[in-house]
Amino acid sequence: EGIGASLLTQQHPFYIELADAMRAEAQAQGVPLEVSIANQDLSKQLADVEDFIVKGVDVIVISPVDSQGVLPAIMKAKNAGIDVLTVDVPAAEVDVTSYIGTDNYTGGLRAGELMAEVLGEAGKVAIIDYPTVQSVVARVEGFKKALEDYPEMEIVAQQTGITRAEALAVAQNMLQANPDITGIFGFGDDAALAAAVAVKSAGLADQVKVIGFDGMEEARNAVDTDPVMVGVIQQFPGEMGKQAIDTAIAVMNGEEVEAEQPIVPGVYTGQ
Amino acid sequence: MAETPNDVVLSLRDVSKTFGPITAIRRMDLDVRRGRVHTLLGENGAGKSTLMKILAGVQPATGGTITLDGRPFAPANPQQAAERGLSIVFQELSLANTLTVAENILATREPARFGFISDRRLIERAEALVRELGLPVDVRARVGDLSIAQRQLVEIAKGLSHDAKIVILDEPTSSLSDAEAEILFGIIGRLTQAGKAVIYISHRMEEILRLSDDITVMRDGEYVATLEKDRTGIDELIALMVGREMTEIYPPRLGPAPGAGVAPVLEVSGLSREAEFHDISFAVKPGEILGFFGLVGSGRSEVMKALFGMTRAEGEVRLDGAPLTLSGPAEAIARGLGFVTENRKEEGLVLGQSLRHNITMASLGRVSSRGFLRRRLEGRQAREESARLGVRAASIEAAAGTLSGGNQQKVVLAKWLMTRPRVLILDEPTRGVDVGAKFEIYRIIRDLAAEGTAIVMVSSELPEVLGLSDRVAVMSEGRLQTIADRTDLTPERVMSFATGQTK
Amino acid sequence: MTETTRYKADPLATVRSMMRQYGGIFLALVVLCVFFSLSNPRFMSVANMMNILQQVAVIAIAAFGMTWVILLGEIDLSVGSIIAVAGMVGAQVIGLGWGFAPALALTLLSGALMGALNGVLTAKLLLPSFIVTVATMSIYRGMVSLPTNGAPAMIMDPTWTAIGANSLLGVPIIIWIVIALFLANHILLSKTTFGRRTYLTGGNREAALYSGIKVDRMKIVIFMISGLMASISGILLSSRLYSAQTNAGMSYELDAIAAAVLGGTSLAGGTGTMVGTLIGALIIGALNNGMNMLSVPYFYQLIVKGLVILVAVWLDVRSKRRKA
Amino acid sequence: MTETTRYKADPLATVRSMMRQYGGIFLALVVLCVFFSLSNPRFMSVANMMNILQQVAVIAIAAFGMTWVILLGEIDLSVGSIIAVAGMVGAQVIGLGWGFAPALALTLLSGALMGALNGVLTAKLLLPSFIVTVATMSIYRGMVSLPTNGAPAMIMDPTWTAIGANSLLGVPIIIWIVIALFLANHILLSKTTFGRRTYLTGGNREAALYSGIKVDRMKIVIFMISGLMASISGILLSSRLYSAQTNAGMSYELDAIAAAVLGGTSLAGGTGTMVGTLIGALIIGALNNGMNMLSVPYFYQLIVKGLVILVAVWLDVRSKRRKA
Ligand SMILES: Nc1ncnc2c1ncn2[C@@H]1O[C@H](COP(=O)(O)OP(=O)(O)OP(=O)(O)O)[C@@H](O)[C@H]1O
Ligand SMILES: Nc1ncnc2c1ncn2[C@@H]1O[C@H](COP(=O)(O)OP(=O)(O)OP(=O)(O)O)[C@@H](O)[C@H]1O
Ligand SMILES: [Mg+2]
Ligand SMILES: [Mg+2]
Repeated sequence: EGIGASLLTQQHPFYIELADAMRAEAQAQGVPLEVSIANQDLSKQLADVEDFIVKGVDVIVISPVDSQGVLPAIMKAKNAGIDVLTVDVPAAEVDVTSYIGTDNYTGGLRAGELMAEVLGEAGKVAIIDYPTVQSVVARVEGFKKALEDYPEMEIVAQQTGITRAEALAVAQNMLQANPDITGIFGFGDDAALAAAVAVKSAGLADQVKVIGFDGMEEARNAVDTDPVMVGVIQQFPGEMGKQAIDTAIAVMNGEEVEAEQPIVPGVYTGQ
Repeated sequence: MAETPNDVVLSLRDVSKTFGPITAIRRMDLDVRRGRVHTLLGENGAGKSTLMKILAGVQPATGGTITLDGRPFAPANPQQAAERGLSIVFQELSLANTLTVAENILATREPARFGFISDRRLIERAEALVRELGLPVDVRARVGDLSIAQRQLVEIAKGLSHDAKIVILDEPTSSLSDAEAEILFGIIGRLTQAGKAVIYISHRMEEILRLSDDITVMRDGEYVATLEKDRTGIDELIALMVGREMTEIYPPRLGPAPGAGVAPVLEVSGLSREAEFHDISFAVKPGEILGFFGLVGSGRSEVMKALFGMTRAEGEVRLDGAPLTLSGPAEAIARGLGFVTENRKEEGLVLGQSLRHNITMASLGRVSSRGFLRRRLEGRQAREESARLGVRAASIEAAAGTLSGGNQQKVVLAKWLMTRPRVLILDEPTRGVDVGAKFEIYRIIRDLAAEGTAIVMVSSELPEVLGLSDRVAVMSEGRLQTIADRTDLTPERVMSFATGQTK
Repeated sequence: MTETTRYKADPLATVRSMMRQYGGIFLALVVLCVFFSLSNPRFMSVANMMNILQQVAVIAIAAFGMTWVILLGEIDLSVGSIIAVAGMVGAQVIGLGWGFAPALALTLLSGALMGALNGVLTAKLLLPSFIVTVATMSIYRGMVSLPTNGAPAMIMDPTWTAIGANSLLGVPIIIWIVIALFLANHILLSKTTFGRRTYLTGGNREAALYSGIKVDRMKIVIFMISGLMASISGILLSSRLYSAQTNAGMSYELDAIAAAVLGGTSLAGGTGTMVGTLIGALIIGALNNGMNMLSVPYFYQLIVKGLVILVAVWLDVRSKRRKA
Repeated sequence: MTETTRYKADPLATVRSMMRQYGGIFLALVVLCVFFSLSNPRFMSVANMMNILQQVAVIAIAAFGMTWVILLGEIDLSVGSIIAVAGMVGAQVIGLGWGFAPALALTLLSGALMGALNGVLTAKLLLPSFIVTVATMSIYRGMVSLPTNGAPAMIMDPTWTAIGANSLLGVPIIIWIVIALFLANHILLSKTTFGRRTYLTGGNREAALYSGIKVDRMKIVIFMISGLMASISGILLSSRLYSAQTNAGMSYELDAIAAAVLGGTSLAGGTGTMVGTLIGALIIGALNNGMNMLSVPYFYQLIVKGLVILVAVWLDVRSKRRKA
């Protein structure tokens, strides 16, 4: 009876937009949808999926807490004869009916290229990361890969700042330790927005450019109004959510679907 | 002395004990013989308990030699002491309230096979032991549900459960009524008849003179003298102990008792609390000392707690003719009531904090203005109160917990005197206090009465009640049996009221 | 109260005294289950009961260990981090190709060692266990990430993953393990001299010292038990997830403490039972599962969970006070 | 020990007794600062000192409130959640267009109310504060997300954001606020009868009751102070971030407790000072900042932080024991 969705978190605008889009599309199509929030805890995600199985849903949509660790949840669902779709984060080591998600590596590459462009292909760059999340690791890898083409560009610091408050402290401290930083790449909007605050409070607004990733409304507004925020890699969670529900309905109707449905992120540099 | 030297089972030479800079015991000698009761006598803080803890393996001595049965004895822990045939009943209760009596008595010696306890045999063994000792306690009961007196009996049973050659009893009767104490004295008699040695510590002179064979007096951690009971008397012992002559224990009344025309300051009528006490009515006049006697558990403390507002109760209490709502100690104190509680460690003192904090804690309003403490004023007042009571301490900044028992008791008194109460309730004001300090406390009570304070004194020591009170109230099983002038009462009459034989 | 029941032989009296003892909290569990069953008939299905037990296993086992620690009047906040380290140790040893048995042994050993460190710091350096385990919570959590630099580690060993996935006689292996550990802890606590000494030490440390109990050694052993239980939780969690996650078990210590306290274990030490802790864990499990079944949104789940903890503890405190 | 120093008038004696009292922990702070300065000369710059103070402000203020609670022998684990709720209340009231002053007032009120609830449940229902605040931690955290369904809320009010961004006489406003709150709490604790009653109640609840102290009311007021301080922390955090985050302040309660305990506040109640807590908070701040300056990877930071807490508390316990 319907679709069960287990989402990574509900404390991030990206996932809120994703969930809202899924709910809207499900309602438009008249299909029951239940959403559980794993709150970044893999065993909660597994429990959520187990509870969906007991409830007897037809399709489960998962945005995995972790690409690898989600394996048993997917196996359980498949063993119970339920089709699984993944959104945003792919599952490793196991085939799912379809994966719908942003190409994070490409997004990282674009962020790197944008950084090189705004800094005139030379400068010292800092990264705020979140190393336990695979999609973030891919973004950072892409970003570094892009910078490899520019010998004048150097990465001088890389620190972890998961919440906005942590990212703010980390950015302040990196700027304090390396006052010649000219660019900061934040793994997400929170990290980038916090970095922009740190840059301004350190009085370095003329010197440092910040690039983010996610491209939610707050960050896009910042790019429009704040000269420090030069750009943001934009994901499209609304599109992703709609596509996930449409795919799930197609699966329920026995139609064939594409195994991978990548959504290429955009680059937003202001109006 | 006709006994042969092998009569001596335990012998201490030159034993000393220091805690950092503090010397608790210096060069102590002691010979304990089998089949005899050897009493240790000394003021509060003389070092008696510390010496016993050394023997029991709780603390190591810092100097000197101890021999037990002719062999050196230096127990590293209580188990080693027990293995060598020494057992102890501690002064401070050392029971786990959450466990049953049986579990406490046989703690760490439960009948067990491969580490698995047989609860049936545990109960049987504990029951047998309690029956043999003749103690009135249910071994299945949880210790936390027992009264203080019963807990003390459990502590005794625990100490006696080892088959020991030497039994140490450190103030075992401080919470016992006479009836229960009698049971203990019977046990001690049987122990000595069986050839065991008993080391006994108490501040109650009557029982010391009755029980002891030998008496060793200690002062300031030092050996003073060892006397045979038959060749000494109470006056000599007290003189040795406190270092001066004391002829009269109960100081005389300083003026006439208040006459019939004086209006009472505190009037209690029909005070009741379910299952604890019923229909209690009495009144006290300014300058009068009303003694409250009863056996342990007769409900006296509960009455006092209720009229202080600590527990809810029915009935009427009037102070200066105006009713007291019994809403809590704050109201009682504001209206001029003071309450020296029975258990100074739990209800009286903040042990970790200074004398100054403790002395001013019930009258902070008097040493502050607009909520801000006036620390000079506070220090001065605390020093005054402390001096008035003769508290012996390094300074008023010393932590209350570092004082000896008698001095701690005086600090509690100082706290309540500082509130300038018009009615002062004293619950067992001299429990565990040495004779010298007792006398001082009695003197203070007399002084207060002379200044016009009404005193209600709860005590389980009959001589104390009869020696100090103007009138005596006797309680039994939660009911007031009589209130009579001191002059109309004899010890026998009071006891017969207290045991419910006379109604 | 707690202890008296141990001496009854008559089974009916035992049931009655169980009800008396766990009345408040037992009632809370029953009310919850009835409510959820009425709301969703699938809640009471055998399959869902097994679900609940499996989901609650990790918390329950950690809570068994926590019960020992709390009985002593101490606390262990490092449990969640030990869960994560244990999974990572297992994954790394398996990754070396040493096979299941050495991985299992080394994982359990690592848990006992981490517990022992907590115990030694508490007992020997006389630091408060709250602050010791806040510190080791951070230290152990940092250590988890060292081998993989924060990434999760896959576990490919078939025996390891079978623990979380397979069944025996129709009942998932995890549930057998919970039952076995419950019985082991229950018997050790209520029937042996070691258990009795734990109650005594938690009830009155002085008394325990005077009775010749080596309180220091006791403390170290009990923190080791807590570490060991946490490492077993870590094994179950990693086997259920086929991987060791660096953020595994985050804040599970609070759930474990809540389970023990819900079950009547007093944070002051000296009072508590394994049966109570199991009931406490089941309440938490039933609550999480039931609210998922009712599709309660996540934020409301947090609110309801907090409210249920409050009500359950209040019922328990009230029923105990009435008896006293 | 703690109290004696307050009555010395001679300033030199005050300094000496300060050193005696906070010796262990003060030493730890000095050693840390020297080490970081040697590793990176920029550490000791005025700009960086201000950085540290700003970063530590949120924890320090929450820790001031926590110190009161711990002095009473209680604990408040809901502080992190209150921080988040406060930010969200502010953001919502501003969102209604009511302006800065009402937003500020309602935010502080919400903090005091959440604290009062903790206090009432602890004092009146006689539930252990650990479990009460574990429950309200969950409840308040759930409540944060209700208005925005989990999303952060932007704060556009220029006065609100100025708190976190602007300076006064060259010193950031946040630092002025920390100093003012430190002084207020310090004076209230050490100079007033209310502070004295707190020490006495924490030292022996029973004796305090018999001496006419209204312990219940005291407890409620103190939990309100903790809630109020947490809500001020929430205001600073949200103003620094220009937004209210639903996961703001997560696990800050542990940092606040660590700061208080590092500063010599005993979890048993009755001992501790605001000066100590401030030093404790500065240690945590200097540590985080210094390790970022040295580019210590995140996982190693966790390990080092745990180790420093252990060593600092150990130094403190040792120096206190030597004096005793
Ligand atoms: N652990 C300790 N640290 C410091 N001083 C101590 C310690 N234990 C005892 N003392 C001190 O040693 C002295 C002797 O104390 P002890 O308890 O032996 O006296 P006591 O003779 O048993 O007194 P009482 O009749 O009041 O029981 C006292 O001054 C006491 O303050
Ligand atoms: N038979 C008994 N069994 C258990 N507890 C008892 C018994 N009798 C009295 N108590 C306990 O003793 C207390 C009442 O005695 P209370 O302390 O008021 O008497 P008291 O006359 O002041 O004696 P005490 O000298 O012990 O203070 C109550 O707390 C009650 O629980
Ligand atoms: Mg003594
Ligand atoms: Mg009494």
